[in-house]
Amino acid sequence: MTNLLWTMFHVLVFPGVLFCVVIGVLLAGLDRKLVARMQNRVGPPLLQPWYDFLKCCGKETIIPRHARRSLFLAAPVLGFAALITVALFVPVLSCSTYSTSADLVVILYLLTVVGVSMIVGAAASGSPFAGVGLSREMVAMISYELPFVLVILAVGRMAGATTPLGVTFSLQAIVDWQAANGSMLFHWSMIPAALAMLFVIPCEIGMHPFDIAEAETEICEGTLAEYSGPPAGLFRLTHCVKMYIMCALFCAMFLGGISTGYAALDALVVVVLSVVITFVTMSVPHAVCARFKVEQVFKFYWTVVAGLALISLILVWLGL
Amino acid sequence: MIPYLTKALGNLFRAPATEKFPKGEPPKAAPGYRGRIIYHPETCVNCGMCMRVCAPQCMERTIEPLPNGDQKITLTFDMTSCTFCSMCADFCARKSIELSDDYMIVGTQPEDFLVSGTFIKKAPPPKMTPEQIAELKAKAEAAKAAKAAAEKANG
Amino acid sequence: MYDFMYHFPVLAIMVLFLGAFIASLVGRRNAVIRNAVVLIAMVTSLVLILSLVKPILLEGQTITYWLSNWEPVGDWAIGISLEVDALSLFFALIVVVAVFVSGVYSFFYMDRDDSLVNYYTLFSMLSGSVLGLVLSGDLFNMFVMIEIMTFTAVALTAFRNTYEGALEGAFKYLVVGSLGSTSVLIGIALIYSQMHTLNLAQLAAMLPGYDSPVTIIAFAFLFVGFGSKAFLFPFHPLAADAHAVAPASISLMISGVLTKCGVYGIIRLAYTVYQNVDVNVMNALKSVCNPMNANFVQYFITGVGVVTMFICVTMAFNQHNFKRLLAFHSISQVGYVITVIGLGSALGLSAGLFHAMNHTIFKGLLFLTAGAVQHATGSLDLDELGGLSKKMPGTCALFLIGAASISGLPPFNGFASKWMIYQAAFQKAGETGNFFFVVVCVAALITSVLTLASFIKVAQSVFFGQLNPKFAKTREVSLGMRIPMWILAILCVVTGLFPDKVQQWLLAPATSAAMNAAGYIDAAMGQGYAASFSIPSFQPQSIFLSGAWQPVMWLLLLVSVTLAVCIVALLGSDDKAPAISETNTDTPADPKYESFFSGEASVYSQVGGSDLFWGFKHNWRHYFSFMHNWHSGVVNDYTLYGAAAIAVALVLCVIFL
Amino acid sequence: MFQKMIDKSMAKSPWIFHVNAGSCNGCDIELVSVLTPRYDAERLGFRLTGTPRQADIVVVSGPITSQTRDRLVRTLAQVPEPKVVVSLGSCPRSGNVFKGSYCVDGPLEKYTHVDVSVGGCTPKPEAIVAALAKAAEILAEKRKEMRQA
Repeated sequence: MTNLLWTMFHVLVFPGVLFCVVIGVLLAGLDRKLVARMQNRVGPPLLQPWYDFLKCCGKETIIPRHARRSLFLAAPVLGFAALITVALFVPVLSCSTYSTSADLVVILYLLTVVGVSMIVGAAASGSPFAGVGLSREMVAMISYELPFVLVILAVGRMAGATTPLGVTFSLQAIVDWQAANGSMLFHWSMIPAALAMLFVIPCEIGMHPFDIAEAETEICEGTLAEYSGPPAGLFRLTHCVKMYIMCALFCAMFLGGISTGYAALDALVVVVLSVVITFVTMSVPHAVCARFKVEQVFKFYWTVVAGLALISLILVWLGL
Repeated sequence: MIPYLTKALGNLFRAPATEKFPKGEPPKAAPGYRGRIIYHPETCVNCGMCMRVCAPQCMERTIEPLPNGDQKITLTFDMTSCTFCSMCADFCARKSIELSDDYMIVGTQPEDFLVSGTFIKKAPPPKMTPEQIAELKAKAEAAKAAKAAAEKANG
Repeated sequence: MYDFMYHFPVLAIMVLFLGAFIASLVGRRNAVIRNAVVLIAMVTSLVLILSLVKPILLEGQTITYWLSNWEPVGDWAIGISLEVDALSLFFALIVVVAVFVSGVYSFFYMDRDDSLVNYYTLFSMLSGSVLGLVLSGDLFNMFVMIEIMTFTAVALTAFRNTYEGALEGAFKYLVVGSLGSTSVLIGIALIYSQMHTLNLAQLAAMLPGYDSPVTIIAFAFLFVGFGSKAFLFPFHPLAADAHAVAPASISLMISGVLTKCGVYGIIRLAYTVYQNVDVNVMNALKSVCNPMNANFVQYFITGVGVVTMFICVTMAFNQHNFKRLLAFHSISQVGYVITVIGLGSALGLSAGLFHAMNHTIFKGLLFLTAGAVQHATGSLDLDELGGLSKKMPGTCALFLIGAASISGLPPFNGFASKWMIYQAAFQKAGETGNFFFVVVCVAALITSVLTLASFIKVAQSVFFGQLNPKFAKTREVSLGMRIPMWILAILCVVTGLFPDKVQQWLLAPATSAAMNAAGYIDAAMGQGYAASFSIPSFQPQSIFLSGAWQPVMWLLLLVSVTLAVCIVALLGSDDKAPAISETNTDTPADPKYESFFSGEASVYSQVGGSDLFWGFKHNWRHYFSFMHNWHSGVVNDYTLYGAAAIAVALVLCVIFL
Repeated sequence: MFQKMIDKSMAKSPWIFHVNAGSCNGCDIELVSVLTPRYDAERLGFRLTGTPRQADIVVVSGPITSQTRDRLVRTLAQVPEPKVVVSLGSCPRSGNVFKGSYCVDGPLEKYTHVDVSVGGCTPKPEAIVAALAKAAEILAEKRKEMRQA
């Protein structure tokens, strides 16, 4: 019984729905505020993403004629739920809920499920703009997947070098290794991988310089072109929550092992780190860069970012 | 990219350049700004020049005859039709049209955008009969003669 | 204890051949009897093979059946034998399930074709020959079955010979397929000239210690031959040409079953007969009993697998034909299987077997959905189709399950097996410290993403987007066609959700059997025969996973989170602003429900087919144009590639082994 | 409670969709300048969307030429309720200098109910901000009406 209650607590409160949504909304709001300040503006209130979501909930949901009704409505819910389950698997510094039953590859694929749910929703809407949008979303996915995979392998080798198998994918093992040997980020051979991961984060989320799939000025919001009302709001919320989850994943992979001994304090540390990561990886490029072109994103990720990750992987492989 | 970056980061510690406007008074427009039309009906002579030069034809004139023979003339400027070119003001001989610096032309009803003025144009006096004209002529000639006589006397 | 089961393997094969014979006799008169005969034959073989699961897979027995009771005399096995260990039965299970599904589907799918008696005769023969191949204990019988298999498959490919390219595809398959068969035959001849026997068990005992360049050359020939049956690089263009024109049920057979025969042949060859794959436990003994360079064989097999999987997935990117695209993916997935088989670890082999099984399931499902689309619309052109999800919701759901499986999305079976594949490759890299296996792992992961992209393309081009007015009258296919697809779809989900059970009941026995050469030899030739040739006895290897994945738990969490979200949504639901869709479809279209197209009137505008993934294709344009030229479609070229493959394999084997 | 929160946030996050119905681009430029640092409409929650499906406020500029008429009507129909229509500049209400042209099918009132108008050719950004703020209030009221209806 208590077990069930704990599960419910995990799913609903921490690190599940409530925590993710609150932190995600705050991070997204902070990002918008910071971008505005960097552009010499005042910027929206901190809770603006939350207002946006609520506003969307109060609107009509129109299902277009060419849409496949069930998938059109199910896709956002499924994507959001899949994302929340990722949060359950990502360890928050030393405090983990279900991270022993998942590994980095699983997380990589669960994040893919989130992207795919958006793509399927867009496809189900039947709009030509959504068609272009999903095509771009997929290209973005291919782009960041290569560096992401290389980073995962580098981290897996680094943390697993001392184990009998020589490698590991297990998040828990990675966090434990960092607790014993210091955070990944402080091993110089991992710094290129960390940089690559910092580049992967905004593209995975679809933040401004890499938001080729939702380019509102070119292709009318792309994947979201036909979404209105609560489903659209849920997609926006998913976007916010993804910001937190990617930051938390970065913390687990590169800054893990720091432990204060108290779960609540650990969560707070992760939130603070997330704010820093959000600022560095999302707000600054957003404020400084114009949107990339599709083929530029692909080229950038498969050459520069993948190159960084590869340097790290080779260094780690050489035992440095 | 580096200059943008330094600028962006510098902006974080600078006060934003944003106006406070929706809270508080709207800022003043620049000198010479052509905003909402102000019409002075009291000086208007109803020459109609403004209507002739108005490209978007934003004025509407209604002429309403009054029982005493005067005319009630209403000139209405539709601010949602005006291009604020200031042509009417330039051509107005009596300077009874001017463009203010009030740019806040926002409203929900069509009436919010109308600027109108009314004045009463006096009816001209009635026509004179030939006798009256002859009398007046005689008066004038008499006056002329008196003048000439006076000059002679002085000279 | 299972005396009567001793006859089951041969009965399972014979019943299919008998079915072919009877169907051709009676089928011309009466279609119902013909179908009944084929159905009975398929169901009988299915039941017979399923009944062998308990003794062989669960209890680990091996059935050796000598035809006409010609048992080995004086340690020379001359008679024809069937030897069924867990590995054979694992593949036999794949075969019979696929045959059953394909057969049932054919009854409804082929309803518009004539001269069906030929179809069912050939189909039963094809099924029987494939089953015979995987159960055979004799190298020459394998060759005979390969020949029957190839020729029936060629005939079935050209069955709808009114289709454009049907005869061409079949002709290419015939010519280049013969090249592969010949290669197998040469290999067999070389082996026979040296060993004077072709019984697999006896060869397995004698070959590893026999140091001769002739057997090494034979290995090269056999590998290329079996590889050509699995359509490995550079034989993959054949599959594309054949699949695109074959009926969907036959595409299922070719991709789900025939390629598995190639995979089975390579596993048997490398693990049991030559034992030239480095199965870790035998490291110490390797120098004594195996002259071959185990590392080279591993690199070779893995390398071929990686090249196959990567080239085919990129080739699939540019396809306009639904089934051609599936064909390239089919080979790409077989590439995965071959890649991990080459790793030579227990985890790798189980991952490979798991993926082989999953590939049959999900690719079968996808081919059947393609067939359903073809049956309903008459077209397979990705640039032309679109929006079928409104007309064929059932098929669309099935396709999405299949697509999610092949792209490796959790919780479907494709993810479970690919996850094992990544681990196997990365662990191999970790153990050997060799960067090559890291590249393998990265290539596998990237191939998976590209697969996902391809299937997004198909989903968008065929099932989503806007309906081409041409296909406005399309109807959902009959229940008879959907039930076989649902069987496969349910298998996709079940094997994906319970990979540990699959591992325990199917993969672990099959993996052990593949690695247990001594057990295989002893079962046929009598106890102690393997030891007399100093074949090391089998020590079971435990599998370590370097990660963790519990699909059921994840699914429960997903469901609970979904429920939580739905409950919150319902609590805060607003009945004044419900999700509205158009109610009245008769009146002139209400613009509110039109797709937003910058205000333009609703016209047919489908983004699909070759319009997708521009940014990716643009960056790879030089590679794609090279590949486009390389896949010339000329049968002379393909034969040349095949011959070159044999030559390269020969040279490499002679240099390195 | 949830409904009240929605009601409150309605005015705080109005998203704008801009339709150019044959405008000379003057108003369009000024509308974009509303989002620049000096006027920064984003601090009031405004955001330009690319699709009418997510819009709350439709801003129409231009005199409704016969080419854009059908597209305008269709786009307006595709905006989910509650929605507010803002006419930007003099053109949509009257035709301005294009009045009486063979290719002008204005005014906007013929096709939809205009909630807020801004006069000016072109209006100053402050006027646009004021109009949008007013439109946001109207939006919240419409939402309440919709809920009570």
